[in-house]
Amino acid sequence: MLQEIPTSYCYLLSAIVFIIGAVGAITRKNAIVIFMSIELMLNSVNLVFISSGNAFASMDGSIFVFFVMTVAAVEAAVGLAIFVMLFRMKGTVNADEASLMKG
Amino acid sequence: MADYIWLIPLFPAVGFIFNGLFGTKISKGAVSWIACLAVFLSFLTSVAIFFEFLQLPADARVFEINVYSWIASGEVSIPLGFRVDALSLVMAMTVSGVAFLIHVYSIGYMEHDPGFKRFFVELNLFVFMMLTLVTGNSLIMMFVGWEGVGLSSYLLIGFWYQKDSASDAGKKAFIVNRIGDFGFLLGIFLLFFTLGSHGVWTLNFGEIHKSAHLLNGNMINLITFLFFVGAMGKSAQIPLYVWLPDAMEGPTPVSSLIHAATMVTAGVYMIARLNFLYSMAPTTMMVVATIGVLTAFFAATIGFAQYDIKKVLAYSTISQLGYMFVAVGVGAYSAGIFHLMTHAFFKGLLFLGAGSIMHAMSGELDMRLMGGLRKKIPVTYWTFFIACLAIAGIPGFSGFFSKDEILWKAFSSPHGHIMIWMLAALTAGMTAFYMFRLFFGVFYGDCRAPEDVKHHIHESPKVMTVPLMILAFLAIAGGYLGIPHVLGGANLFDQFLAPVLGGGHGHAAAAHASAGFSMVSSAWASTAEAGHGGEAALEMTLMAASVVTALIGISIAWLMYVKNTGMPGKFVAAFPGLFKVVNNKYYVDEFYDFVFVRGIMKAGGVLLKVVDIGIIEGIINGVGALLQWIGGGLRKFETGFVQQYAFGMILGAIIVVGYIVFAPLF
Amino acid sequence: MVVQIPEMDFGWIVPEIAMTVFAAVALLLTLFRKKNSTWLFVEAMPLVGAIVALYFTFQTWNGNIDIFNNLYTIDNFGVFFKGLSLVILILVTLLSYRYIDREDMARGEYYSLLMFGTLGMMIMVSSNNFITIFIGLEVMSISIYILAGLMGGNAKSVEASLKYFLLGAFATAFLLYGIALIYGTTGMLDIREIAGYVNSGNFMVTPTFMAGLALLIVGFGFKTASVPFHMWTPDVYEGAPTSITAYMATGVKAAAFAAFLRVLFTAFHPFLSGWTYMLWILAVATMTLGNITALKQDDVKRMLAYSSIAHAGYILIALTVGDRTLSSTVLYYLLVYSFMTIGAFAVVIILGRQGSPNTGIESYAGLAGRHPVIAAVMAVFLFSMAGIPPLAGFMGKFYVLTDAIRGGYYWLAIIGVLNSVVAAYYYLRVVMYMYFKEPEAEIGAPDVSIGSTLAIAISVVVVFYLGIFPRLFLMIAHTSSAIFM
Amino acid sequence: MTNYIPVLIIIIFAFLIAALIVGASSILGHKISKKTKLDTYECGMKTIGPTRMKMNIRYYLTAMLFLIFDIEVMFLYPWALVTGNLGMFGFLEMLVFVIILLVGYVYVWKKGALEWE
Repeated sequence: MLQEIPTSYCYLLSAIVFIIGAVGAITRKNAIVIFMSIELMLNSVNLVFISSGNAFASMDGSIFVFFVMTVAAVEAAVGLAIFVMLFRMKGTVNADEASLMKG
Repeated sequence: MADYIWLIPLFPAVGFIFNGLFGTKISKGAVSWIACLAVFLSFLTSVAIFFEFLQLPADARVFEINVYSWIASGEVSIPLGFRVDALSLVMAMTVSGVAFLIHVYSIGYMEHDPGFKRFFVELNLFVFMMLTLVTGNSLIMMFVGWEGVGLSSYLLIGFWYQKDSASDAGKKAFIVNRIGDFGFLLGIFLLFFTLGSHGVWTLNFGEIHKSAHLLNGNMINLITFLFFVGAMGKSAQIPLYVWLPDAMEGPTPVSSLIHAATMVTAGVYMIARLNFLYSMAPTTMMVVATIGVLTAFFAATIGFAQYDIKKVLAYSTISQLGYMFVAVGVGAYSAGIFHLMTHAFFKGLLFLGAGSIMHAMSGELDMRLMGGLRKKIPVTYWTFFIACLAIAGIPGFSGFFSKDEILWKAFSSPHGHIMIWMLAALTAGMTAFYMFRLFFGVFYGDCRAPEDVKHHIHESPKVMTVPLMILAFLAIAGGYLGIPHVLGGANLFDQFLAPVLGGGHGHAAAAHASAGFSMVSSAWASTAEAGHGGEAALEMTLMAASVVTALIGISIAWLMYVKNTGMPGKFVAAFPGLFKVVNNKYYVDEFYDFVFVRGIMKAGGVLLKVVDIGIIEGIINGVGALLQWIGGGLRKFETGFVQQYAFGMILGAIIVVGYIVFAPLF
Repeated sequence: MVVQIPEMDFGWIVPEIAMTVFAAVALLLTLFRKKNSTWLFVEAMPLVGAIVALYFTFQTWNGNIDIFNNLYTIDNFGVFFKGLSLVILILVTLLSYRYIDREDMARGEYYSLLMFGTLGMMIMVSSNNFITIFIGLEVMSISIYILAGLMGGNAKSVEASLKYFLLGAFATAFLLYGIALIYGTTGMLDIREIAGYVNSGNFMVTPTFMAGLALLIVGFGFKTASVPFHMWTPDVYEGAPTSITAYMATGVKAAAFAAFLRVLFTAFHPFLSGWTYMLWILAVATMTLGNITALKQDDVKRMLAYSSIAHAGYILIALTVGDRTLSSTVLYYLLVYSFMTIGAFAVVIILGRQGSPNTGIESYAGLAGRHPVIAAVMAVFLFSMAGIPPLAGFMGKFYVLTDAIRGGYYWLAIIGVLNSVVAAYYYLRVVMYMYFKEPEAEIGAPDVSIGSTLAIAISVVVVFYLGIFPRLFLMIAHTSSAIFM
Repeated sequence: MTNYIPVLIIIIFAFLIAALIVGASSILGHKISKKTKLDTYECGMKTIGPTRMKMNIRYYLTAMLFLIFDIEVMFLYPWALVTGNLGMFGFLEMLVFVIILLVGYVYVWKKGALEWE
């Protein structure tokens, strides 16, 4: 049979992915890419849920993942709508363009 | 009758609400008279209760009524209500009585002011809060009133908000008072929880009194000191007095009501109300007395340097408040309250007189542009004269009795000290000096006013002069409530307050004198031990001393401000000896002038600049400016760039995670 | 095997069902309404829905029961916050009527999203399981991402929406990672199971677990606008439609604090020592930074945003103390805070014009002269926020500081009092402008409507009532928070 | 190891069938060579100008809608697995879920997000 991957590896991977996502979210300029990085973070979360759910042999983890994915999808939809509004207004989806309000 | 104590604050509240809601609908006259009526009814109520009390035995003269039960926290619940006893009654009568007269006066004074109605609404609000303060039965009620008077005085000082100086003064008063209130609030918390730690959850005065023994010395000292910080703010003591002179920006009746008669005395009332705590805190009492006497002296010196008549009165108010704190600081609570009352009369009178002068001089405040008014506005002149005599402590006038009781106690009481007495007595002389400097400057000599003003100098209408006369009467008669035993009086006032404030044992005071700190006083005391005669002799001597100081002060003032203009003969007859001396040695004038005027005026001026403006305002404004500056700096972090916000969040997350994960390791 | 889903459970969630149905109906009505026929029915939906839901919510008072296999729970704590969020919904709806016409936002979407948001809050505050908490949180947040940007043509509104959305999603990721880590160490998502497990001897604290807790604090810290996760607040509050700002400042904050409180005090109370000082720091930072930055604000709406940050700080004090018996303070403070905040924003709304919000402090100059009543109520709300007796705000602050002192956090109390001194300054500044300044620019008659008048009137009354007679509601808050004992 | 035989067989068949069909079509079908047929791809848009062209907004719209409904359907799979055990009640529950989705669908429809024009 196939060898089971140790849960700790999954944690490590997820942590790496999470950090990559976080860094991406604060370095990239394009709002859509920023959002994609955030999705990346969510996926790292899913990874933890699945692996530890597997480790504890409990379904909760996978159920949670369902909801995370759904929410991610909905956020994607809302996000795209907002980006479209931003695009209509500024002609670009560069996150830095939205800085009317400060102080 | 005493069950109706709650009516006392209620009437002005009703007046406030009614005028506030329907003031715009009804005529000016209606508004003003409703306001006056409301206050007058409170006054009647308190008087009625007073007479009812006279029927009762002294120890039965306390009554409490709880209005509703207020939850301090969770399960602990505190009944809130009103308490009437000798002390709150005296306060209630003084406040409502003086307030009523000032209301009436304002009808005339504010007649042409566009904000006429608003003025009376706010006055009523103030009186309501003040009466709540003095009739409340717990620290919470007191604090509510405390904040309330602060708020309404803020509104009244800034009444002429078109003037930036006015609204700034209002703001200053509010902020400085907040600093004091901060101390007060901390004191309340501390008291509440130290008692609570002994299982007594209460803020009710009576119950605090019962369980005060649970507190240990240091704790009491701390608590009482925190309360005193609050008093500093409200009652304008060093270093928190700075707001009061500015507060003169308000209409004169306001200065008279709030900054002379009532609100500023709240601090004194609070200490008197909590006398049982203070009596257990010798350290604090020393602080109180010291601060009090320093304030009295310091303010008096500044009073020298002022030309604006309202400023002079403002500083004299501060100085007189200092006296009251000396009194309560040396444990002579009833003396403090006594002076509070008499001061309410003559200082209220002085301010109203000043208002009447302004009225005559079409708003002029600079005494250098006045003079020779005594013929033109006789009523104001005489009433003002009486007030000056009273504040100077001339025998026969109310100020004399109260001030001398304070001086005597400052000397003889175990908390007292010869130094305190000396400074206080000296201050009495200085007070006499600058008050009469003002008096002569305004009413004698030839009129230095510009022609156009000179023409329509006129006496104020009846509605203004009648209150003046009544107050003048009180300024004389008020003192006879408390004629000291040594003058064959029974000091009824002291006895009436005895159940609340202890005291009521005039003779006992001398017995304490042996415990006085200084050589001198104990020396005196040793003679005093001889018996009543010796003690009386001592008291008489001190009395004479202070009277002489006052007379000296007056005569100097007279020499400098009247002599050259030739003074009324009877005045000469008053001090023939002194007159001859001075008259024969003419250059003594210059000498006095140099020593007292130049010297002290300079000193006063310097003090005013350096301490008042330089240091204290510097600190107060400095803190504000600093915070503003920091705020401006912090704003720069809100760059408006979403990713920098995200970055901030990551940093925050790193800190939080780092702390929570690694803190256990250390 | 047959999975058992007892039908009777549905009896307990009638309020939630009602919210969903009314929201959906509002949406459909908008779709199928004739051209230029009345909006009345659509506009009635939130009020009717809220009242119906409120009625059924009160039916569930004291019905302490866990339903849907402990995914959802009906307890007084939840009922309290459901009631609060429904009342907030009513008030916000009342504010919105005229405002929506003015800024012509899409009505149907607006109201149904408001209702969905409230639904999210209701779910969030009455769930014992991270799954349901998360779902509630997201239903709430996503509705508000959209609502914030609903003033389509307005650049600020879009910007607010964008910022709130990006950062919100970002924060969600942290929250989820925290939950994931906790799940990874305990294998549980039900917070009471977790509590039981950590209290049982055979659980040893791992760094992973604590990191999970920390990330939870981060996630909730964002939703409650606590420093240093507050930076979105001023911009979003300023840019969003004012009615939505009021909704965010009250409803979202209340719901987030409710969930935060429940999680902290149920699952993580054993680790009090672990998080209390962290919250201490957060509380101080939040209060101080909020107040001090507010000093320099010239835009009232933005100033209120900072003040709402400061208020979050005060609430955090009560959390910091971490005394289960005192958690009622949080409930009471949120109650008070909601009413005075909504009132203040209501005034901001009615002073606005189409296209010119008039939120600059100079538009408040001399307001007392022109509209004494409006100035008076604004003054009431501001003084209440400044914590001046006998207004409700004073009570709230008083209880919070009391808790701090009882918990032995004297410094926290002192800092709190000092902060309220600072706060008094900038609230007072607005009052000064209203009363002691001459009007600079004529901003025209206020845009008063029956709805806003009603909302303001209710808020004023409540602010006075809660200030003078706090007993009843304090008792309610006390029984509601009894679940933690 | 033996239990991987079927997988192998499936793979082989897959390749065969694919090759068969492609080969057949290329042999049997007749060829017309046009320029458009050599374009990158044909979906109604001219492929002139830079390759990084602005996509029509409608693509985003459709993408969003697809995304949401696609994900929502995801909930049907686990339900489908156990629907037998859930019985009537489970069925009704899923019905409610679908109805709620339906409301969204109707909304999209009435808003005209589904029309291309």
